[in-house]
Amino acid sequence: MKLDSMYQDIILDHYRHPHGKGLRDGDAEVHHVNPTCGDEITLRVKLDGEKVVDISYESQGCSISQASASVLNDLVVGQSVDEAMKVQETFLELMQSKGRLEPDEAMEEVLEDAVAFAGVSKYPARVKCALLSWMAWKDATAKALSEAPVPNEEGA
Amino acid sequence: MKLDSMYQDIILDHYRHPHGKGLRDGDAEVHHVNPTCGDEITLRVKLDGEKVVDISYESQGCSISQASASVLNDLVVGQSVDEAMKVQETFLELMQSKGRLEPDEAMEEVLEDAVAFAGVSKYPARVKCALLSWMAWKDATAKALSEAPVPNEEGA
Amino acid sequence: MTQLQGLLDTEAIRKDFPILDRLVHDGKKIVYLDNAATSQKPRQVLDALNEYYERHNANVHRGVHVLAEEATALYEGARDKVAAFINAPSRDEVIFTKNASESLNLVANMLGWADEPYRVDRDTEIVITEMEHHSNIVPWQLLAQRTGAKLKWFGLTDDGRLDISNIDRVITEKTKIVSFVLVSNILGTVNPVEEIVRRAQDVGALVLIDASQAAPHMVLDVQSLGADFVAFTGHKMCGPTGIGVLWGRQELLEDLPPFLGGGEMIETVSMHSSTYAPAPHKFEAGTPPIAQAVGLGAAVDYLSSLGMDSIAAHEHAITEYAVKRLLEVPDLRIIGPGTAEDRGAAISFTLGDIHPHDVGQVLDEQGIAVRVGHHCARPVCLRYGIPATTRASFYLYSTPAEVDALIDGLEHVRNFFG
Amino acid sequence: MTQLQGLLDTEAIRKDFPILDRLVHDGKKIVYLDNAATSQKPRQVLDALNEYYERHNANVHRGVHVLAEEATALYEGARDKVAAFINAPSRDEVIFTKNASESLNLVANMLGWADEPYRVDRDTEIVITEMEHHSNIVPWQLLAQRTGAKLKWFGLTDDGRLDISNIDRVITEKTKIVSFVLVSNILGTVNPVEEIVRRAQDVGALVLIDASQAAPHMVLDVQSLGADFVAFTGHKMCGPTGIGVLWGRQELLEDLPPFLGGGEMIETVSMHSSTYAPAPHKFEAGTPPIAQAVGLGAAVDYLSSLGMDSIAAHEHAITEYAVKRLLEVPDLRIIGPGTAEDRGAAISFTLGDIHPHDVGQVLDEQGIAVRVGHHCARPVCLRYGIPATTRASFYLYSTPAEVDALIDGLEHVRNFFG
Ligand SMILES: Cc1ncc(COP(=O)(O)O)c(C=O)c1O
Ligand SMILES: Cc1ncc(COP(=O)(O)O)c(C=O)c1O
Repeated sequence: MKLDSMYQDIILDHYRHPHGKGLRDGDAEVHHVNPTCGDEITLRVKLDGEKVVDISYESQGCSISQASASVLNDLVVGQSVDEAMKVQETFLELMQSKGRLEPDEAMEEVLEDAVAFAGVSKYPARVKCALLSWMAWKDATAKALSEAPVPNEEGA
Repeated sequence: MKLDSMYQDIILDHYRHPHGKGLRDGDAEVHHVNPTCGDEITLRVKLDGEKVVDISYESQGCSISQASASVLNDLVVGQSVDEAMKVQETFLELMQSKGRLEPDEAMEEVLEDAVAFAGVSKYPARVKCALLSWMAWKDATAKALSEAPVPNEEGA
Repeated sequence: MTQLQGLLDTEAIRKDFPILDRLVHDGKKIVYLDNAATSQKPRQVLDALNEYYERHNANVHRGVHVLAEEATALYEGARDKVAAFINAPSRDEVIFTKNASESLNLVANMLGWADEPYRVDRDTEIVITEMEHHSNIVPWQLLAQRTGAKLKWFGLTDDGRLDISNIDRVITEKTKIVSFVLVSNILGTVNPVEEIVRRAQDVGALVLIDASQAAPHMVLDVQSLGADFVAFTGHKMCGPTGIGVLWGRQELLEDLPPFLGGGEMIETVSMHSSTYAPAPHKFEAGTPPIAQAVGLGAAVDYLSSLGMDSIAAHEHAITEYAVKRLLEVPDLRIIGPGTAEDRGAAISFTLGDIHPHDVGQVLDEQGIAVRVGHHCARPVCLRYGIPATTRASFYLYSTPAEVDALIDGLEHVRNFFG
Repeated sequence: MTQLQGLLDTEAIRKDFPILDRLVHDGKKIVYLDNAATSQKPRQVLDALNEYYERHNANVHRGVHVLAEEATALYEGARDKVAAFINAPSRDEVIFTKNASESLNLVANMLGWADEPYRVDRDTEIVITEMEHHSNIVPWQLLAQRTGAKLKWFGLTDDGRLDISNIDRVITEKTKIVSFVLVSNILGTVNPVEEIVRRAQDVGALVLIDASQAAPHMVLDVQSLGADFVAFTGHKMCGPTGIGVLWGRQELLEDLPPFLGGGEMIETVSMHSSTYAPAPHKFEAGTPPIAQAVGLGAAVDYLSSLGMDSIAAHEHAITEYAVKRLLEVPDLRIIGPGTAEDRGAAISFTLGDIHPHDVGQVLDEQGIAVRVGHHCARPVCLRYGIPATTRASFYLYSTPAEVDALIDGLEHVRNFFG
């Protein structure tokens, strides 16, 4: 069934057991929505110099957008900002491929679990769901890099 | 030729030699335009009690609108306002007939030369041309009846 | 499949709609249950469009040649048809717009620029409801921001009805306009027009009714509604996209200022000043949606030939059946009235904690087209504490078998995410 | 009939346009010379409309089912096509409206509600020209009335060109917006864009170009024009009625406020406030003209397949021939440039003192469709002291034989009223 290419087990697992969900202390916070469907995410990043030490989030949305935030947390926390940006770009490339891109080994190495989203790229209406958290992360990171750190109280 | 039913000789005669054209002293003045084509008329009526003693006008427009103003002047000047309104209504009825009304004797008696416009009623775009002066006259008359007479200077 | 009373002859009707034979996802016949978003178009409407373009196309008004006269007669003839369809006292009260959203914005803008007594400005109030479509919220928010007027609204009861218990406090002497939806596109609720109109009239406020979800489905009689303006949209009632209607009372259309300026809406123009044509032309700037009006005229003919009462009866039967069957699905919660009384044929629901996007996706795979999301009525989702709903909506060609397909599909959804 | 250089293969092209075989007035084949009012539609465009309605019709965006995805892809695909057609730097700069008039009003309204530095209000100036279509006059008159801004304009020379000798006095530091027509629909004049844009940029004014009579006939490259906004309309360029375009520079579209509020144009809505989607959606409230955009996309494909340069060359040849032959007609006076240089394919004229309505009527009787009146450009008629003109306007399917038919027809008119 074609559906299985979108709803891979890996995706359903992340959806049912999201990694890193919840809001914790961070250097910058953003709120993104997908006007198409109303999915929403509040996301914070915590950096330590060049390193992404935490991505925390509160979100509401479909399995795809939930799973994708969980995978984001998995892949990016612990990386340097530069490495993480490369992961983000690769994920973006995969999602914009309209199902025409067969992830190669190099891509699999970068994206790990996230290659499971290849099937989603065939469904234009869902691509935005998959990208919501990634776009929010990129935005929050840019903010964190340009701003003074958020004091703890504000993060509460 | 079908055109001849619109451009009857009587109409072309009135067009080439309009009766009563020019602005003279009046009790009320109106300015009407046909937004469809830009035809314009400035028209004054002079009443003496219940009697229409003059219809004077300055106008710009096609043969149909020019001829119809001339015929209006012919038919209505000298009549009582009541009689004149009846002529106007009959003309309106003819023009709105979409070419489906064959003027009978009674109508011919009321409309005289104006029955020549029967052919125009087949051309929706031209009906407004034919009615322009008649609508202006009706409007001016209503104004004259409801207003104090226009002093001579204003009429100049 | 069940034997329901009052159904239309859908077997014959469905032959008029080519798209209903469309196969999707490896040969499944489409089950189109997204009619509140847009309806499908019968052959008769497509024929009218083709006939217009292939034989009569010209710009309207201002032309003396055959095509221009024919196009004008067709365009103005469509206005006559729409006027008759809504029982308008005069054809000149029917304004063609591009969609219901433009119709609603048109009224908001007219009132913002109007003279007294209609002018909305500081110290005046605008009243809407919490179940409005965004197209009947945002124009009023913009007007309120730009004029300083205050925006107020009626809330909702837990079972998806308008809460008008506080009507005398919501609609007051300061209210200039009350704008509300006749049939909600998300809840399906049919609202109590009479009571609201009466109160508005008592305080001298104008009333605008958003009939976008009513015109396609029931008899719409603007005179018996008693409102001042009624807006609706062509594409939901078997007509083409790109055409909407605003009906307004003649005196108001005469008194109120124009909105868009341009060709067709003028009487005379000089560089220094312009005067405007009488309504409806005053509100139709530029080349109108000519073919689309002609198509809407054909749609209105089509609907009338079936009879709006019969259409309403058909949909009522389908809705009653659908509500009953949906309530049998475990974990399914209807958002909106839980019966078929005073409700239209759009039914929103949630299914456990499966997100509507996922519900819609799995239904789609089975060829069943529903809409998911906030349906341009996000305040309703906020009100009921849900992110979104799945909405199935029916029309004159919907069948009990399609309801059954939906129920089976939902079973499959539950298994998939179970 | 004459042998002209640079003509298209009209014999083949005319087969694409079913209406050109239409017989009128007892079997006369129509000679359609009213293309500046609206163009005819090729089979390819009608096929695209039918295909859309018969196979893919659904409301766009917000849908996860097959039809909604297909309709969205087709609608957004049309945006890509239009963006490529006008060489827009980004597809998101292409806004679909209902016609050029809405596009022009949209800009006027955005500027009226904008923040600094764009805001038009008291103490600022708006610049247009005396040869504008009413749709590019009235919106600015309304804006001037409503904001207190001053409306100024360029006058015309005796031979139908823009008089920009006083450009430094007309466009000043107070000017916020300069809006002018690229090709006049009444005079046929092609205006000098570069000089006006340069002066506007010098004083920091925005530039809006009305390309309604340019887009159908020549290469339209928004980047080389250098303007901030470009407006045009679908029905004059082989597309359906009910669709127009506004192109605008991305930064501006981001900064400027929305116009119509409603579904599709929002990001998030609560009863208390709303935020807006990014352009182009911010300016597309409500269900868009979906089928019409798809049709316009097909029209753009059709035009591109012929080549805009080839179309321009064809029309230039026809126009040159028509000007030459018209000037041979006794008592005929061309209103507008008397040569084919820097002019489009619309030619206005007067014929002695025979009123244009009468000219048009007698031509119609011979199957020749021209437009008569002030062509929504009454100030031009006032400027040249004439009540109206007769206008013949050509397009890609026009032939020299049709020019000859017009000349014969005018001879007949002269005899009839002689
Ligand atoms: C130069 C020009 N501008 C604007 C318009 C208005 O276009 P529309 O009527 O499609 O809004 C037209 C056509 O009528 C035109 O010729
Ligand atoms: C209740 C209601 N009002 C207004 C609208 C807006 O209609 P349109 O999108 O055609 O402008 C819709 C449809 O989306 C609706 O359901």
